[in-house]
Amino acid sequence: MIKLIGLVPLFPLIGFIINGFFGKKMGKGLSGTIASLSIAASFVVSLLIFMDLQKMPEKSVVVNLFSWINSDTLKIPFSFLVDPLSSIFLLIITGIGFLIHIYSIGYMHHDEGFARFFTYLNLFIFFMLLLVLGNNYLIMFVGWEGVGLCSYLLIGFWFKNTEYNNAAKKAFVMNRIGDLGFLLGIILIFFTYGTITYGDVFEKAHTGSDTIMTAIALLLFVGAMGKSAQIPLYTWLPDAMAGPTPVSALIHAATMVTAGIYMIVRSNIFYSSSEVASEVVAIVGALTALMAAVIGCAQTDIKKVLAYSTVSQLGLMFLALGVGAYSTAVFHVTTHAFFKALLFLGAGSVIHAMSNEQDMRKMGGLRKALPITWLTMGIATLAISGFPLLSGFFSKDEILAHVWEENKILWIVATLTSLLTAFYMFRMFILTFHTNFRGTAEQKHHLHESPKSMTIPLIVLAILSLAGGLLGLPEAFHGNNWISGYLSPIIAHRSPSTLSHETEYMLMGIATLVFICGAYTAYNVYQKSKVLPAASEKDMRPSERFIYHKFKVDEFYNAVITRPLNGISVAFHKFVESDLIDGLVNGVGTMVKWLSGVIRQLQTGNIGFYIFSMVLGVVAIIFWSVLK
Amino acid sequence: MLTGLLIVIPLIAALLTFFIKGKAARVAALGFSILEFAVSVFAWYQYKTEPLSKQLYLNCTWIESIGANFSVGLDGMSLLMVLLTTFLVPLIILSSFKNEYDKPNSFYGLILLMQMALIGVFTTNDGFLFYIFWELALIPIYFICLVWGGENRARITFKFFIYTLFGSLFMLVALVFLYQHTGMYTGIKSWAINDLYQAGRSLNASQQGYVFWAVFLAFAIKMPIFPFHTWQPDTYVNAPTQGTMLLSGIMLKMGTFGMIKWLLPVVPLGVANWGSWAMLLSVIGIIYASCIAIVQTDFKRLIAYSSIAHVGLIAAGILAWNQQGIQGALIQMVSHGINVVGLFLVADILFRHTGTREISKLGGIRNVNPWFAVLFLIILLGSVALPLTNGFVGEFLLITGVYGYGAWTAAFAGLTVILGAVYMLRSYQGIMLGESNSVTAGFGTLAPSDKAVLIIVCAAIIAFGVYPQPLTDLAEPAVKNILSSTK
Amino acid sequence: MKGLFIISGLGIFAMLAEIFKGLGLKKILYPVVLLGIIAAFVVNINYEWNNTMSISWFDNMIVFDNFALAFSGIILALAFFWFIFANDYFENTTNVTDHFALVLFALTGALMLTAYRNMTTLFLGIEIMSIPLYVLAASKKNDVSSNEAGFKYLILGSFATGFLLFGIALVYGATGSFDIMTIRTKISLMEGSMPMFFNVGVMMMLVAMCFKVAAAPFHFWTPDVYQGSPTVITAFMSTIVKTAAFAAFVRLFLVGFGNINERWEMVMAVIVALSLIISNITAASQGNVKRMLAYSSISHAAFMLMGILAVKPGMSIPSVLFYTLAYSIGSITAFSVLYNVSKKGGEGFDAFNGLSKRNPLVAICMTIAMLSLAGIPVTAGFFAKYFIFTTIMTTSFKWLLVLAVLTSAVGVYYYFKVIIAMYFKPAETTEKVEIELPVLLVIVITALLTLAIGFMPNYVIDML
Amino acid sequence: MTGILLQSAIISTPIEWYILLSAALFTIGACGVMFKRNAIIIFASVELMLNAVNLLLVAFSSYHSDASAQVFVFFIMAVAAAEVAVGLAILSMIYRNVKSIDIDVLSKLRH
Repeated sequence: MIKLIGLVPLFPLIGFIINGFFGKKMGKGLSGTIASLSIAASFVVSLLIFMDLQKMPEKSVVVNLFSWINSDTLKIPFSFLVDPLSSIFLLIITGIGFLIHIYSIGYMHHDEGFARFFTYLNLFIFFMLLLVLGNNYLIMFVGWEGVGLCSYLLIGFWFKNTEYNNAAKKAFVMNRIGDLGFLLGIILIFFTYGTITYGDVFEKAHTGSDTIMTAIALLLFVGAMGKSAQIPLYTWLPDAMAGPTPVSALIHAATMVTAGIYMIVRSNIFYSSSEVASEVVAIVGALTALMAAVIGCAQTDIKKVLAYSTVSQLGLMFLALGVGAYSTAVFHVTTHAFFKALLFLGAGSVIHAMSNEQDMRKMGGLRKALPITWLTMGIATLAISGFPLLSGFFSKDEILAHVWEENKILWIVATLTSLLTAFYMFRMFILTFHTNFRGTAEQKHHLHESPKSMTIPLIVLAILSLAGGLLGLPEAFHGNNWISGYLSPIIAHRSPSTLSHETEYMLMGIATLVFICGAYTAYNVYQKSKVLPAASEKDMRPSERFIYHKFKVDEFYNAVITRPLNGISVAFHKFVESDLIDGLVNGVGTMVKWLSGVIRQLQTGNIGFYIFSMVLGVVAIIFWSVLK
Repeated sequence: MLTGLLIVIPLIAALLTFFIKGKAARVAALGFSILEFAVSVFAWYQYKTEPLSKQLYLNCTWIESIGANFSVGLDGMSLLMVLLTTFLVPLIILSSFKNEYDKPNSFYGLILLMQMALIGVFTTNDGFLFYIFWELALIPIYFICLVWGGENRARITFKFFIYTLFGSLFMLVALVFLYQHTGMYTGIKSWAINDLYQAGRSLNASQQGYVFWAVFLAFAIKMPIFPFHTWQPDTYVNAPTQGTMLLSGIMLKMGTFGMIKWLLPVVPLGVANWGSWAMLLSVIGIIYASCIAIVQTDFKRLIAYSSIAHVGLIAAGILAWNQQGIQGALIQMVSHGINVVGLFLVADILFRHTGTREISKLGGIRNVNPWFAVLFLIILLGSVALPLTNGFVGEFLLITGVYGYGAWTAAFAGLTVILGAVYMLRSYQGIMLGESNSVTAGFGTLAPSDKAVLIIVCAAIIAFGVYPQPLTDLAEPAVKNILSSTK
Repeated sequence: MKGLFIISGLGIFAMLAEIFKGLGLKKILYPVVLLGIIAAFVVNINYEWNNTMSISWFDNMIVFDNFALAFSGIILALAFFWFIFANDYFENTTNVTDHFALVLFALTGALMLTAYRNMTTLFLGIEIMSIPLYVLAASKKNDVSSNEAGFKYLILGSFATGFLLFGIALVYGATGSFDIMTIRTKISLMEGSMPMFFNVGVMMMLVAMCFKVAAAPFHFWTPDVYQGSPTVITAFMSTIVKTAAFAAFVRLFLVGFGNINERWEMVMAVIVALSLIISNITAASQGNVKRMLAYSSISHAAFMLMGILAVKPGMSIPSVLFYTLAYSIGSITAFSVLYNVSKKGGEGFDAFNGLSKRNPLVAICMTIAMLSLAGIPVTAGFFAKYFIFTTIMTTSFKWLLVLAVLTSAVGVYYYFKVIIAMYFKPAETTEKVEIELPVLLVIVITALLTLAIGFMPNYVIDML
Repeated sequence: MTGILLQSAIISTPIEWYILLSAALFTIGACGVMFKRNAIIIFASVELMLNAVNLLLVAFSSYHSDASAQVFVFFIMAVAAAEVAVGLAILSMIYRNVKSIDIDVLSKLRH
């Protein structure tokens, strides 16, 4: 079965091709079915492979397809690697991908670009699978850039809207900044180890000097920063909410943005060998987590809140990676995929019901109209906020435990983030589903629960969010932490937890306390006191406005990078190019012409002058020859 | 013999085409160029089965007294370039089917003549013949631009002509200088490439430096490399689309190809002493041209600048002088040729359908013609080197090669990855996305010939991106050969 | 030598034809002249080439060795083309026979210049060639420009002759002989003990020869005379006369003063540099094609002088010979097109406007000629320049090469002005440019020759 | 007797003197061509230059005891005559057209 791994990405590719060429003619039903079926097929194959893998002793299989790029010693085959890490990601991608495909059939039903949507979605799954399946860094890079492209296409899905297009472009370009780092990292790996195939590289990893390993780790991390929206390359992700909501759920929450985590877990040997790199990853992660959480507290757009929440959670994952808790990060990726996808899909359901209204200030009291959505989203909110025994609780707690072990300051930051998370999640939940309805009458009239194709995925995901924690049940709970054991073959240096169970219980207690504080504050403010976020910017306090404007980071980038780049370009174009360089080139021509005008004046037409100049020449020559 | 045939067919075809009146000329030209392509594919087959086959080489005495021979041959590298040429010329001819050109027989005859000269440049193993073909290629394109070009064509094409000629004259002087140093042991002077290599390497460092700069100047102007590029955007914009395609798709490869075959192996000391300066110019050119491309308003001009950036990277890869760099350069030369032909055709289609190439005036064409948008997007992705498009294979190898030269150089050269995305996406958004306006609402459908060319180009982009093996098979051993000969 | 006899005989025949009007010889004069030239050419090639028996005439004053035969072959071939394209010049003038006679005598002088081996015959050759030309230049009697051209040519020419003679006298004084070979041996015998005035003599002869081939700063007459003279005569001057003058120059300096080259090469190098710069740069702003061609002829003269400068007879002579051939053929094409175009449109660049539409064939031929003059492959002009380059590359004057390259680029500018006019500028009239068949043939054949020599220079080189 | 005396006087005079004399004559002639504006006088000046050469040739002829230079002188004289004839013919033509023989009038062809 494992030899048929090629089928996994092949199905979505086929779906993509069919939908791409014939989607429009087939009609919506068929097109959506084909797209979903192709992912379902992938999921089934992935599941079978996953099960096969469990039976295998070595837990890693390489499947060679064909040789791709050859240049002397640089040999890059197009080959796939199935091992615990990729198999988990396979399941997440195809599983959640499938649910979201189903959901989209309902969500996108009225859109004229229905077939196009599924074309892109299938292509995305294809690239995402390449990303996690590749047996060397370049195949990962193929998927890496491929998902970037799909992200670009899907963010700008409604291409008539200029702002959406700008958001798409921004996402692509910011990702490319990271990609350059990634690419240079790959090249450095090649020059250091003479190969970029995972197995060979990791085997030889320690033959490289510390500096080089740090450099590799940091360069790869630059790539991860772009893709997984970390400081300073995170600003594209909130803007990416311009895309249809299922896209936000699939790409910008559950799968693509976790590619950075995948990459670092894959290359964990470089990070565990490099103190510096690990610290950088941890600090960047912690800062991102905190900053995004703060911003999330002041947003009014439901999707923006979720977006910042995603950034913040990704930050937590990087924090985990930074402290060497690689399998924990994957655990959190998994649970996060469940509840964040659910949150986005729920938000999509709300938006769907509200006739595309995304502003929470105009929602409220939707519980009655959307009971299933209310329930499932409630579960997700609890999960992400760290309600005890839900999936998020376990994964986040494991992260906090590892951080506690490594660095107390970072632990404080992480806990603070958890507090804020609970606050803004409940803020969102209350503003959306509770209190009174604040929309227009027309919207109220239209309110309806979403169709089955949308609610079923919500329910499935809700179950997963509830039970996801079982994957990594900690020892303190007499679990065996399956995920950590499963991933152990690919983790180079495992530092088994030295924490006593008492400390763990204490940390869990603190986490629960933090959850209660956050949730209660939100309840107090928004439910009890019925405080509403300021209706317009003018009403905000300066600090609030500053946070609302995301610390003005976009403006800052604009002033520091975009505008100077534009300025330089204009200067190059207007002055250097046309005046200086071309001016010089043309100047030569002009000078020749001018000289020509001058020299031709010598030709006076006067015989006397001709004779005179001849004589002058003769005299000069004779003098010269005599003197010589 | 086959190589000789490859040169003779376009020549005869050109002469015949001159005498065919009216629209039949373009059909005939297309037929001839496809025949030429078939022959080149056969040559490829021959090469695969027997790389040193006599069929691929032709050597007749030409000017005995100066030791110049009509010596042509196909090794992997030349074959790659020849295939590129023979592949693109039919596309270029086909792309012109919607343009009504005055005196079509001359137009197509000149294109075929140009093809002959280009194939000559790529196949010759004789320094003198190389120079002849090099110059010969200039004349048809000059007339194509002069007679069928845009508004300011007289001044602009003239600048182009005199600028490139100026460079090649220096190359001629350098070649003559090398020639005078051949035959140290035999006493017989010769233009054969190996003798020139030997002569060049026997020179002292300062002499090699002079030769390096003189020849580099010629190539740098042709490609063009910053700061010798100012003729290029104007010429590209003003030339008829087919002329631009020839210029950017094939002709600029003369410069990069020349660097690989006729410059770097000849004067290794010169390269060692001065190569870093040339590298500096190439890398500056990448960033500089990309920046300018960002603020272009005319789409054709934007492509022109992007071409400078791409070619800068190719030159940098060549100057890095390692396996990955040169191989990447060769592959990228092919990819760039294919992509840029597609891009210029897009520009031409835009102009034909809307009457303008101003990005700000266009927009929303995707609403009107989604297939065109898709094809354009694929070409664009090839151009920004997205993996699984042909552009990526070359660009990855190039950056790897440059990295072998210097990590920071590679980092700066790699900025093209980012800047390329910036200007390309900006133009795509401006042209294709958004609401359609009065200019673009009546865009209509594509002509079959245009559609055919775009589809072939897109197919090639994806095919070579997914499976670049055919290109690699040709390039890899050739590059190894040339590298081992200089070590 | 027999060729020389035939040509001078033709000249006398032309004069007689005027005298014996009754015989109607006038009518057959033109074909007779053409046949005569062919005969002379054939005699040259067939009977005298590589023939060591009868090369020396008049006590070594005239020697038809292969060098002379090659140059006179070129001259005769050019004369043949020239006569065909100049046909209507003869038809439209009074005293046809006189014109024939003058041209034929000038041709005689030119042939003498290729074959002299004595200062006397050098002087006589120059004068026999020049004096008829003075008259021909001024032959448009009512045209002041033509008068002025003839007069300027005469005054400046005789002034230069003065220098030539003074130089000859001084050289004679130092060596005691007019014979080139004797002078050569004397020089090598007495090297170091030559009186100072010998040097002065050589320099004066150099100046005079530079005047004849129109090199700066002795070139001033050229543009004015070329412009003022009737176009066909200008063509004669810039092709046949130039070739003959260079033949004389080469023999004098490579044979006569060849082993004292260090005394004159620096001066010549400076002259070459000046000529290159002045001619090319001045030509760039000319509005009159004929005048432009005059400047171009100066720059070509500079190139040929570079060939002489190398002083390696094995390389110099073929390269100069090839250059004269390539240049003259190109010029014949250019002048015949110019002559026919200027009949209606004048001599400015705009006369060529839209020629590609008004007569595409001629436009293509003119393009080839311009490309050849600009030295672009694959034309004869390229190889001409190439041979000069390789020749000069072996000397210490490599800097001249750089200058030559730079000025060549400028040169392209003005040649291409013609091409741009033909292919780019719209014509005022759509009227076809009608050209008589024989003239058209000359244009096409010379253009084809330019290409043929460009493709197969080996045939010409091997012949030399 | 006087002939012999003359002969010895010619021989006894150093050759440099002859050279200087002819050079002076030649220079005078050249200056005449350079500075005079009247065409006839210019012709006369050219004649003077040629005659300076004649003088020099004859002197060298005597010095080298070689008659060939004297033959050369005859050629020069003949050619000079021809040149002047042609010159005067052209001049008369010019006079007919512009009514002047001032060479400054003849500067229509320039630049």
